[in-house]
Amino acid sequence: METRILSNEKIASGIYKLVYEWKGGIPSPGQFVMVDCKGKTFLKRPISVCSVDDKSMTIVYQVKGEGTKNLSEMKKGDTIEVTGPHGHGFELYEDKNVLIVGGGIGIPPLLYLAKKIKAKNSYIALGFKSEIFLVEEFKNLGEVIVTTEDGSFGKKGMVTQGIEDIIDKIDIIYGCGPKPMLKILQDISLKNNIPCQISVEERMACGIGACLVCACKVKKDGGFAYKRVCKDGPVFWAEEVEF
Amino acid sequence: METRILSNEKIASGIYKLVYEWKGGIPSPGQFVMVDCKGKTFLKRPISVCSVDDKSMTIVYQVKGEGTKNLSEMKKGDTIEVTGPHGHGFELYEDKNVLIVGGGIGIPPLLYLAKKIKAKNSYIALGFKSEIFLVEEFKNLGEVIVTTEDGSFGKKGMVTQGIEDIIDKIDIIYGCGPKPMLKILQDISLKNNIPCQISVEERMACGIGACLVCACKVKKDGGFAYKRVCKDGPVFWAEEVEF
Amino acid sequence: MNLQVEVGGLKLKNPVMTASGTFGFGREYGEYIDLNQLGAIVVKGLTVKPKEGNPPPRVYETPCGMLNSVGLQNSGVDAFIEKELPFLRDYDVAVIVNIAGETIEEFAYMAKKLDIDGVDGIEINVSCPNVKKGGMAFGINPDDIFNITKEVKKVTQKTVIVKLTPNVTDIGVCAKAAEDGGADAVSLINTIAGMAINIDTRTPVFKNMIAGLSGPAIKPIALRMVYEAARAVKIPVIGMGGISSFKDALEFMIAGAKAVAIGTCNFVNPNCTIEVIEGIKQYMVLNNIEDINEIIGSLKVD
Amino acid sequence: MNLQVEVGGLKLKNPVMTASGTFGFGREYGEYIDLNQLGAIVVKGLTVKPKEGNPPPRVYETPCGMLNSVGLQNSGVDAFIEKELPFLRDYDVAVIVNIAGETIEEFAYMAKKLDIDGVDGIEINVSCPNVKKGGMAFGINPDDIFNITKEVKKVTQKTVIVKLTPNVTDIGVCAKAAEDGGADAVSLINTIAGMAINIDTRTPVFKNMIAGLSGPAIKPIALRMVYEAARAVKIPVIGMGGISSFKDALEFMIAGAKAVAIGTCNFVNPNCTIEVIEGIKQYMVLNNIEDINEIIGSLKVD
Ligand SMILES: Cc1cc2nc3c(=O)[nH]c(=O)nc-3n(C[C@H](O)[C@H](O)[C@H](O)COP(=O)(O)OP(=O)(O)OC[C@H]3O[C@@H](n4cnc5c(N)ncnc54)[C@H](O)[C@@H]3O)c2cc1C
Ligand SMILES: Cc1cc2nc3c(=O)[nH]c(=O)nc-3n(C[C@H](O)[C@H](O)[C@H](O)COP(=O)(O)OP(=O)(O)OC[C@H]3O[C@@H](n4cnc5c(N)ncnc54)[C@H](O)[C@@H]3O)c2cc1C
Ligand SMILES: Cc1cc2nc3c(=O)[nH]c(=O)nc-3n(C[C@H](O)[C@H](O)[C@H](O)COP(=O)(O)O)c2cc1C
Ligand SMILES: Cc1cc2nc3c(=O)[nH]c(=O)nc-3n(C[C@H](O)[C@H](O)[C@H](O)COP(=O)(O)O)c2cc1C
Ligand code: FES
Ligand code: FES
Repeated sequence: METRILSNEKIASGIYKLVYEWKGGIPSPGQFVMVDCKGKTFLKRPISVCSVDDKSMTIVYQVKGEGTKNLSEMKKGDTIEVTGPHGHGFELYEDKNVLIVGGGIGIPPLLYLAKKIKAKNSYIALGFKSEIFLVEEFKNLGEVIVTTEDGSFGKKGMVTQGIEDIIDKIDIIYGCGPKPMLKILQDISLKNNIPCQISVEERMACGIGACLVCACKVKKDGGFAYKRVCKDGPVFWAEEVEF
Repeated sequence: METRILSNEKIASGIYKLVYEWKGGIPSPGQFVMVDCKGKTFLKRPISVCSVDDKSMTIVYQVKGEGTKNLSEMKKGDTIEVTGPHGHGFELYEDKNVLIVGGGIGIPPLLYLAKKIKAKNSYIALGFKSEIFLVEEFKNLGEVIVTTEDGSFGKKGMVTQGIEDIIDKIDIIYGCGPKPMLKILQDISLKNNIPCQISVEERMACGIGACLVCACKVKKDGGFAYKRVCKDGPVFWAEEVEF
Repeated sequence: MNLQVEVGGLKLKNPVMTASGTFGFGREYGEYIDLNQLGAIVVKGLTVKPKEGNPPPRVYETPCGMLNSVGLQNSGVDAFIEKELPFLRDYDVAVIVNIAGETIEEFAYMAKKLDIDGVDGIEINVSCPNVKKGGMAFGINPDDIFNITKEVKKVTQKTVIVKLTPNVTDIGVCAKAAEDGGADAVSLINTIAGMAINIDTRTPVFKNMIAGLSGPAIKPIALRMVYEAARAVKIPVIGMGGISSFKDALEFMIAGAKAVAIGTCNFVNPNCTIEVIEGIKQYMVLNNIEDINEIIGSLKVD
Repeated sequence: MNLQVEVGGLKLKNPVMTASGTFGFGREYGEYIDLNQLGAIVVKGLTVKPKEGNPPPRVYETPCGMLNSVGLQNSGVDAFIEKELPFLRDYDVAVIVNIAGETIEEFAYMAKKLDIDGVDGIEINVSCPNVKKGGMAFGINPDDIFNITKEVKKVTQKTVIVKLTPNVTDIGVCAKAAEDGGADAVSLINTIAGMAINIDTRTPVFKNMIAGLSGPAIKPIALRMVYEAARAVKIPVIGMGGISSFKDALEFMIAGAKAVAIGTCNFVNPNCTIEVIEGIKQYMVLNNIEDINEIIGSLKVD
């Protein structure tokens, strides 16, 4: 769907927040859109939904390569092609004590999750390398713990540190972030027998489940199988994912 | 050279006038620049210089395919990559009676020619399909005769009609436009034994004479040879060109 | 206006099909377009047993194209018949089943199994660059092409199409081998073997080293090969490789393709097939062409 | 930091060369860049007699690439020696002369004529897709490659490079034929045979029908072939095909290319060669690489 950009601003170094008109389907948390980044890019890029209202949708992205660089140069009023929402998002349960763990550019979809989930208590652990972003928006959505690797804001260390201290209070964990972080969440989940859903990343082509390029290795009948990140995921139960 | 767009406006249907900052070499009339039209285009596009001053350069172009379409969507403040001036332009002689004949999108380089040439008298024949452009700018540069194919402005017919009526007064002819027009100019030139320079078009790659893709067939020693439109031309003596 | 073409006995309502492996079994794109409007759906390559495919990464963007290393992941021919075919039967669209055996026997085995209602054609995939056994290893060898085609023809009544690999010196010889083996049509091109390297780790991007290049980047090559194949054989040729617009599709048809397939460009524009069909219709109106068959092979050569 | 590489006896100050036919005889790009900084200049393909080349159009833009049908326009080997070589001699850069004979004898004739001061290497072009005689017709035949190489080696002291065509099933076999014939190095890829059709006139865009595809579009294919060639032979491989940045160049070198050449991307960015050299230097600094030869063939395969 062709849509019009309402704003596109830098919110931290290399991190941008893009808002565009949205008349399409209402996503569930964890779903993503496919964005045509124009220029010399060929395939669309998957970006998670960070928030949505009845007129607009917001995504937050990090400049990584050509696609996201082109995206960062687009201006208010420009049109972009966006399809979605795609994928299988987080499964939400009411009235639970939830722990939401986000690392870096994995944080944006968790904002939408934190807003939508009807939790008893939400503990929100957000980890950054150094510079923080989106933290303000999480403020009223639960108990927020911020960690930075260099200690420039909040606690110094990795976002997964200290989780075990509060783990007894938690009914379910939600995570999105770099692979090593997801792996630690998986370990914590298995060790403490607490269900955990994680959003994983893989390069995509079609984004709708038809081409099978976005394979995520999952356990199956003693062996393994490849599931599609774009259709069966991006959110999987941590226990099934093989890292 | 990367340069900044100062303005880019439509001056007739499908015809645009683009002005950008210019600190590069000063072209001679008939020379062209190579423009990176961005988007999915790969090669640069050759466009003739329409005018230049100490700060800026103007080109006038028609939207034909993807490249010129992209160009038409660029806005003031955007940057574009332009190299040049390239090619061998018109040879100018002082104090002659010159006839300048332009057809359609072949007209822009002739504006620069008409401004630069120190003629005794200039007769300027401009032909269009229907809608006219740039005609005003020629007003003080000579005796202007406008022709449109559908008669919506000026005389009805082809721009080459009526040339034979004034041909006795002419010392040299300059032409730029579609191939059939150039062919007629060649005929007139040969028949009346009046020297004639024409600017021809061919698809280009390098634009500087290295790749040999922009071949123009010219007479040579009873046979023929291919010359490079980008380096030996785009302006050739009409008598040597083989259509 | 007639858009109908006949490909080796199989009547297609129009010449626009989907390319195997880029359209799943139709389900996903069915949410975006009306499958009934397609000339044919060619499903993902099937194997005798379920196949997990290659480890990720399986895709890499290249200039105007992509490399893929899916490695024929699929649930096997039985699961297809049981779970996917019933879904496809509900549509009024020709179904062509792409099969990828590791041996001649496997090809024949699958073809026989698929000689059933709801299947309209069999596409013999001897051109996948992403598997260790079978695939392209067969397709670069005219004798293998001939033998596999012959065995498959013995066990099926369906239209048999042989899908050729472009990774050969002479595509005409390969097309001829298929024709001699009894193929009703050939389709081409499958992906071109390509490669990518991560310069930071100095490792290949793909575990298999080689992957298959597709998309607009390869169109000029595909068009040339389709032209060469169409000149080499009398059976119909199905053209594909980088088609992204009706203009591309028409180039293939003018070069001699009786039908065309759209692969990678579905990913970029889910509506691509439909737009190609519409574009062809408009071209026919504009050029006063009553029957699409007038276009096929109409290239003027002096 | 050492950037010097040795290609079949020929020492290059760095591994970045220009690809034949894309850089004329150096004059034009000499106005944009300092030719002394290049590893080598490979000049436009020469023939025994002056050759007019093919009628226009000779170029067609394709997705991320272009088709060309120049057809070896050049003033002949004598004019080169007389008019172009003196110009090149004034630069401190290796000069490699690309020769395109229509017969074995013509190759040997030119190679002998060029066994003179100022010429550092001979590139045997058996891979041009744009000529009726010679060119690719030789290059798809290992025996022809072998024989031509052998005859050329007999008459010259210069480094002999055989330029291979990608339009073959097995590039390794072709590279091996060159090695067996005594070549000091092979270079690849030349352009890939492609085609384009004007759908309005239903005529081929090029009078020759087929033209040569080059540019970033073909890079994944070129890289794969360079890798395959480097594994097939012990002599150095010069890699090219779609290189547009130092990253591309490094991919080729990691895959096994001892040197690389930049062709089509000169058209888009006249400074491309210099930027590639600078980029390689920066990569070496960043990765603590003292000698560029450490990079060559350093692909880690498990
Ligand atoms: C479901 C999902 C949700 C996502 N949500 C977000 C989000 O909300 N915000 C966000 O910023 N990002 C998100 N991403 C990541 C985002 O899609 C990528 O960062 C983006 O596609 C990069 O595109 P690019 O063109 O900028 O970079 P590219 O140039 O495509 O790639 C960047 C780097 O990755 C390398 N690379 C490319 N292809 C491969 C490959 N196959 N294997 C290994 N390396 C490769 C490139 O060489 C380059 O170094 C999400 C991804 C997924 C799958
Ligand atoms: C020296 C010179 C000066 C010029 N000056 C001007 C100027 O001042 N103003 C101006 O408007 N234009 C000028 N042109 C023409 C201009 O360069 C072209 O119109 C432009 O390159 C078109 O680019 P595009 O991307 O818009 O269209 P493209 O998409 O590149 O092409 C437009 C049409 O041409 C067809 N085409 C593409 N390649 C070929 C080919 N090899 N053979 C046949 N058909 C082909 C396409 O299919 C398409 O239909 C000049 C050309 C030359 C050579
Ligand atoms: C992701 C992907 C998977 C593919 N899988 C198959 C397959 O299973 N069987 C097959 O014959 N071809 C397969 N192909 C090849 C396509 O059917 C087609 O021949 C090729 O991609 C060229 O067309 P295109 O450029 O339009 O994609 C696959 C291509 C892609 C991109
Ligand atoms: C316009 C043009 C002319 C060429 N002429 C020659 C030639 O004369 N001899 C030759 O061996 N290769 C010739 N080539 C092939 C290039 O040297 C190179 O092998 C090929 O273009 C692939 O590299 P690239 O993608 O970087 O251009 C030519 C290529 C182009 C684009
Ligand atoms: S991206 Fe195509 S199946 Fe996931
Ligand atoms: S465009 Fe390269 S020689 Fe003219």
